[in-house]
Amino acid sequence: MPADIAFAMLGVMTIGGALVAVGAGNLYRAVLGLMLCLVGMAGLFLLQRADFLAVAQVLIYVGGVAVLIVFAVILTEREGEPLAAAVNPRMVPAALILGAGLTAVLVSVLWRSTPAESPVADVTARTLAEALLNRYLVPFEAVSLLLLAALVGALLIAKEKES
Amino acid sequence: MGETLFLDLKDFALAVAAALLPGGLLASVSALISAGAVLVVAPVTMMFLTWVERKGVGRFQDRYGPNRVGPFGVLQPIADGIKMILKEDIIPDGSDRLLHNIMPVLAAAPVFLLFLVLPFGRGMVAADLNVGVLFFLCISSMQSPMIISAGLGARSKYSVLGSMRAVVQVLSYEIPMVIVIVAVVMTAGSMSTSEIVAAQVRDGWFVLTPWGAFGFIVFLIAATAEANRSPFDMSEAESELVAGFHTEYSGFKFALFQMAEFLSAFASAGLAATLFLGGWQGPGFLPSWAWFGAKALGVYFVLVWFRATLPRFRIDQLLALAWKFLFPLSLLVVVAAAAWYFMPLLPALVTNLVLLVGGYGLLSSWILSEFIRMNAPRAVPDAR
Amino acid sequence: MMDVRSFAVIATVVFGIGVYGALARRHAIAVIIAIELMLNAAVLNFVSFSRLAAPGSAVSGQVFAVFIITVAAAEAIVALALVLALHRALKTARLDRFNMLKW
Amino acid sequence: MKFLGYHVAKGMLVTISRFANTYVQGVRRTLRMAPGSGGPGSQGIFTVQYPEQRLPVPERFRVLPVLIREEATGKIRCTACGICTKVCPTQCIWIVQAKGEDGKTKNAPESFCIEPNVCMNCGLCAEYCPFNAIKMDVKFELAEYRRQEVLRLEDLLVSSEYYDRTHPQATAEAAAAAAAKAAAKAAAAAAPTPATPAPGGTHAAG
Repeated sequence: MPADIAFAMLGVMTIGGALVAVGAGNLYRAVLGLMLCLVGMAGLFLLQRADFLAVAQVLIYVGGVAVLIVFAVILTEREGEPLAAAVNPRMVPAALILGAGLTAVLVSVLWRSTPAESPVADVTARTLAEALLNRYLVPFEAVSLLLLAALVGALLIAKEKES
Repeated sequence: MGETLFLDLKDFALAVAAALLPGGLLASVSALISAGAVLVVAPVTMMFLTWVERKGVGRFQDRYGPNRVGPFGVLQPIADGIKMILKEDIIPDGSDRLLHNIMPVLAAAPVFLLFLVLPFGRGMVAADLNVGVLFFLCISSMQSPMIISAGLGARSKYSVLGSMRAVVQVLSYEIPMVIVIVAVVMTAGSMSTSEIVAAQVRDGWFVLTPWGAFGFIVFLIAATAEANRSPFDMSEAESELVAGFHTEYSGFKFALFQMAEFLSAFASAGLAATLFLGGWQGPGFLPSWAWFGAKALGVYFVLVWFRATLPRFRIDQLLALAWKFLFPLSLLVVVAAAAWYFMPLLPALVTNLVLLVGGYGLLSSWILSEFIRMNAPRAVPDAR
Repeated sequence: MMDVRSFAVIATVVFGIGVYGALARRHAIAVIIAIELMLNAAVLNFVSFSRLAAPGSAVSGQVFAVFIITVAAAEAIVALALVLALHRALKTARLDRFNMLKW
Repeated sequence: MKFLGYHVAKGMLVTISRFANTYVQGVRRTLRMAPGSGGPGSQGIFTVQYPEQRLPVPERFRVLPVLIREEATGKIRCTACGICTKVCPTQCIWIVQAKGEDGKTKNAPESFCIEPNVCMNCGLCAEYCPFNAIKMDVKFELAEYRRQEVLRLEDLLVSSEYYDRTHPQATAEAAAAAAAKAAAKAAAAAAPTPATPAPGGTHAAG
């Protein structure tokens, strides 16, 4: 039972956070909603015994990406340009139909399926590390290269041109 | 003062619960007892720490420190708490009320989670996660969004500047800290705190190896910076930024920030004791939890000692120290740890000493010349 | 209640919300936030469906999740850098103002 | 030394030795049963535990002005000349001259008010007073539960005996000056020609 209660709370937290993230007029609040959603999702990972992923999620997203977004918000904030009413009214109906329709279709498909729950061994950090460094070594290295490229590229793009 | 005092207490509570409740809830009750112990112990620890800090800094400055309330001033934290609660709660005009009100709570709450993974004694860890150390890092990195939101919510220049500095500092110092922890995790072969302690029972304390000694120093400096403590208290530099990100907070909200700060500093001290000083192990005349407490308090005392001795850094020096000195040094520590792990003793010792002492010498002469360059008077551009 | 299906439903709902946000929001950073939501929904799906996999390859789902988180972080960095560069050029970060083909 | 941390370590050794020394000195003091702490300049803790222990107040410490009443005669020295009101930089002194029954002014104050919140404790009034009637007090514990309002004549009056007690050095100097003057006068009376013009009787001994 406690796991179910936790699941319900985390589900509410995740979806509520996501709603705040796309609904809030103030961008700071949107980032806060994103953080809430991400923390809730980390909790959902924990419920599925994916400890490492949960922790990595919080470490990277809440500690890194969310702060980065806040910095970007501060840097692009302008006096006189209201952050509120940030929704493009012409796009709202289309976006609503697409988002709601997609969700409805996927949920209905999911609801009809009958997944066979087959218990699997817990994935600990150790097994994950072994998989990453043996079977998935090439993608792992590719991702590290991608990170380096992204870092250098982001620096180049964001750097102020010397006039 | 038995070795298993606290475990016995918990077993007793569990037995009472088993008699009163249906059996299915027992696991939850056990978890609740552990969590409750953390929730009770942490604020008491915080009170004690403020007292230790003030008494210690007082002695460093040739004075008594608080000695009015209670014998040796031990009740001073309670008096402070009452004062904090009774103070007027000020919400500045133009602040974001939602952020302003929830941020103290959100900043203080994760700090309690830090104590979940610390092994306070033999078998005394509230949640023995297999990613314990990473969990600790992830919780402590959750402070930076809280700090920046608290600063932005107030809409005060001092708060914004202080919070931005704090975040930059926390992010910069997290990197050497994580890399040094990687060395420990590599050697111990696990991220679980209890297994790291077990590895030190087997192999001896990590601080006694050359790489461990250097790693301990790097960790200590990074932890000091990460806890925003003097001499790295840029984010709340009184002389420049009033109080940094919590300038606009008063009363109990301020107390919550204060508590978060003290507790995370103490948790860092506890992590240092766990990772490098052998955790709860020690000669048997004291129970294991007393050893852990003594080591953690010892590390905390070093933080107080730093605070009483060193003047504050400038923000550019602070970042230069992190990126140009601690970061390469921590990489060297990782290499040295690998050498220690794979080589026989004598070559390992030689490799370690060459790597660490040589690297330290080179890096320190470089960073010192950088500091001198940073302090050189700049050429004033022509006004024309 | 706690089978794979319910996790997948949550992931789907979050994904839908992300789709709405990515299409409807006007501020570039808000769109990035919505994209992060969608990526995270995918991560949640990978994690929950990996529990169904054959015992030998249960770890694959989590490995993919790790890759997604990493790539998403890289993507966020580059996207925010682009937003900053655009903001420097056009003095705004609203997407409907980016209506020039070159500058 | 070109090593980062060398001077840091040196400084930390200095502070930890100070830290340890407070305990060493504390034990020494306890063994010698000396109460409290040493004064400034001594080793170890030299905190003065203020309300219980006090440092002697220096005589030239000046807080608020007081008016002096002669202990022997009960007469107020002040003649309401008004010099102090003129020299007061913050203009916090207010004097009304007394009038007799016949409507003539007397050389005594009817009321003498000082606004303590305005007074900046400069002591010019005491310097300028030709009759030594106004002096600076050394009493500094002025905290009260209510905001202090204007000090009136009855609040300001202290006996000359009190002043002599709190300012022994000034009293002794004044007495010595008076004695010297008396001796000079006696010498002048003995001598055929007056050597010095008689100064105004400003330095009356208390």
